[in-house]
Amino acid sequence: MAEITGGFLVPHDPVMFVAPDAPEADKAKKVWDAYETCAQRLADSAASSVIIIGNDHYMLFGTTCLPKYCIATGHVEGPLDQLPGLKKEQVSNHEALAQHIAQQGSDSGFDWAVARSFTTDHAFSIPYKLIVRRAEEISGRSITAIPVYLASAVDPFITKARARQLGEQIRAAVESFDSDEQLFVIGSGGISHWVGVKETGKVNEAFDHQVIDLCCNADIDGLAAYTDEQVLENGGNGAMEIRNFICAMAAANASRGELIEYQPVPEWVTGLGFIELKKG
Amino acid sequence: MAEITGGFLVPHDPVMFVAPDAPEADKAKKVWDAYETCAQRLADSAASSVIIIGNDHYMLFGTTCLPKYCIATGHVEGPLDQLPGLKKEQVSNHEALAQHIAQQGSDSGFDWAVARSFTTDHAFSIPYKLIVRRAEEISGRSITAIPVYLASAVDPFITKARARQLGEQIRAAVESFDSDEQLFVIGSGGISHWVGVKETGKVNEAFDHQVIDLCCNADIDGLAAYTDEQVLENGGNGAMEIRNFICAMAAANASRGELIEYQPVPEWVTGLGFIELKKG
Amino acid sequence: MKRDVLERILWSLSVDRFSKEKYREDPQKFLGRFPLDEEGARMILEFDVKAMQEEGVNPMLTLGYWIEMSPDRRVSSYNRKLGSDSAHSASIKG
Amino acid sequence: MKRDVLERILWSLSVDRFSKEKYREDPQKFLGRFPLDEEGARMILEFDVKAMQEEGVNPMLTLGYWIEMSPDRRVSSYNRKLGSDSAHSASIKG
Ligand SMILES: [Fe+3]
Ligand SMILES: [Fe+3]
Repeated sequence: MAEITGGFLVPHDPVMFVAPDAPEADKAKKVWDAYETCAQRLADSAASSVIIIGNDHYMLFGTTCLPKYCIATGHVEGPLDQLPGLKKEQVSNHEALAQHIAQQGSDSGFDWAVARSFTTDHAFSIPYKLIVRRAEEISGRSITAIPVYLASAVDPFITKARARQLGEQIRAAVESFDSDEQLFVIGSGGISHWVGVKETGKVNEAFDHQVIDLCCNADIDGLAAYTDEQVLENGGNGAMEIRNFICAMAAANASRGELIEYQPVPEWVTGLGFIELKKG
Repeated sequence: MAEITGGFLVPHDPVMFVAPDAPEADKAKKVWDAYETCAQRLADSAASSVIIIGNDHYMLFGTTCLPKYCIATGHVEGPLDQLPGLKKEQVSNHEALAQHIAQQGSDSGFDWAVARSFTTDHAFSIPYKLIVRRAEEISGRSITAIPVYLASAVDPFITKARARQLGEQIRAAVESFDSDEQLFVIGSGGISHWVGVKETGKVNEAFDHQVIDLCCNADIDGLAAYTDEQVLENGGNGAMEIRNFICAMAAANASRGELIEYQPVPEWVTGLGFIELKKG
Repeated sequence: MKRDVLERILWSLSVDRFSKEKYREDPQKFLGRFPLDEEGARMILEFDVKAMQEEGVNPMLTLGYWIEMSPDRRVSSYNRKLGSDSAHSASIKG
Repeated sequence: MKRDVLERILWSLSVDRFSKEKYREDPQKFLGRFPLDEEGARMILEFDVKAMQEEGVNPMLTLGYWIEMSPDRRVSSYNRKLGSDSAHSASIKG
């Protein structure tokens, strides 16, 4: 069986790329360094593939078909929304495992929408570049990456309870995959941020710390207990992305999380939290 | 509660519109008349809305997101693939019920992809025009229509077992909808036809009669017992659309079907079967 | 329904190049093919992102539309249009 | 993977007007933005629908591509290209 042996919860903040010098240098450096820490830890692990759980921002999927969750099972490139320092590139997917996750889902009541040829957005591509590609550089080994997209920013949203079940299904599928590969999972998003609304630029440190504590305690129940109204009120529409955290935590089945870094950065309109998911 | 009180299984053969005069006149007339019979029976019923279960033909959904099943919950127009006599028009959807079906599905393990603004293809629009719109004309009353699309022509296909469960979920959702409306359901597709492959033009009457018998006996188990290989071999890639029949039959919970018409029409590259789903 | 159609139009104008071209050529004609009332058309034509959000349109779309299609394109102007006093602004969808 | 990319290209060329325009302007350049080997590119450029189907490409796409983009566009020619002896032909996707 293959196994998910670790993972991270990290942000995917495009403003870092567009306005790298907006915050004070020390703060900015801590955030970039946090990605580097994740990359180093991935490089130090034996993982040969990473499942990145992100969400569309009403760009990849349109009003003619909004999936609750979608997995890329074939060709992958991205991001569609290129940024300075984040250009479109071909992505090395783990097609066999992705197809197995979709198939095992279909057999167990999880009706994955499937992307046979997919273009990612920054939700996948930021952690892919800063963690996966960087870990490849550091370690000199190849690491594939599977894009998973949840409906966390466009309604009808996936429920938090279903995001958790989906994470459990991903784990079961990985463990029934005929290989001895080790995997990491990355929950991409959050924490508090307000996108495209008049509160933009607000960061709610108290909410962010609540979320971080729940993640570090591996308290999925606690995360799932937030109502959407509470999340919207306290964390903004961007914080609906805690669904991605929940799914990744359930997939990793971590017993705890370790805070790598937290920086509230209004200049980057986001409370940026980095957590490593630890097993055992 | 609302209730599904009847329904039909009918083909959606675009060649009828493109080459109406290709078959001999008598045969062609029988087919057009069969649609008229359906329209008349719908008009004679008390149904105020119809759920049409069709499938994409790799036109509406692309390689970047192939849903297992999708429901249009808002604005609807179509078809995208206009034909002589089948021009694009606005469709009057039953938005409240469609949203309820999606929501009730989400609550019970059916993760509907949702089309907030949808363009149909001929799988919806042929029965919509020839049955629903025509029944409006005959009866003078308004009849709304909800598009449901299954993955019956593009792999990864929905399984026949899941198509049945989905039909049961549609029925449960209708019955938990707070209204006294009556509905019809239409399974759109089949029977034997080979599309875009070198066998095009072949019609397998023996297979078609098998399918018709199973439908008339309300034998969903029998339909679901076909392997995909058997369907492809005996009914062609177009016959994979019996999934739409299965879903509609499960939604209608009919105790039997009544054959309205069957015509094997090589000139229209299809074995065309018309069945009314009867309750009680 | 109004929200749905507004979202479809904004989405098309954010990601579909053919739609963008057609809109730039003749906005009224482009909008004419959607079932949109006068007020809805006005919101699009005048980039009234505030009114669209009040109609329920997803803020990711109003922001994307502004950045892609508005004459100004600056997020600071977008924020002003929304009535925001934010000093900071996501320059793209977060 | 080859099948996936072929399907994406055929789908784009069947339904996306911008892609159609770009392909007509410069097919090689259009195809160059996909990770497609020489043989895959040849299949597209020569409308080799038979080879694409042998690669696993969905027949709905090969047919749609032929009708939208081939110089000939007739389904009778499509059938011949497939090696079919059918007298009858779906003129569009059934
Ligand atoms: Fe985001
Ligand atoms: Fe069909």
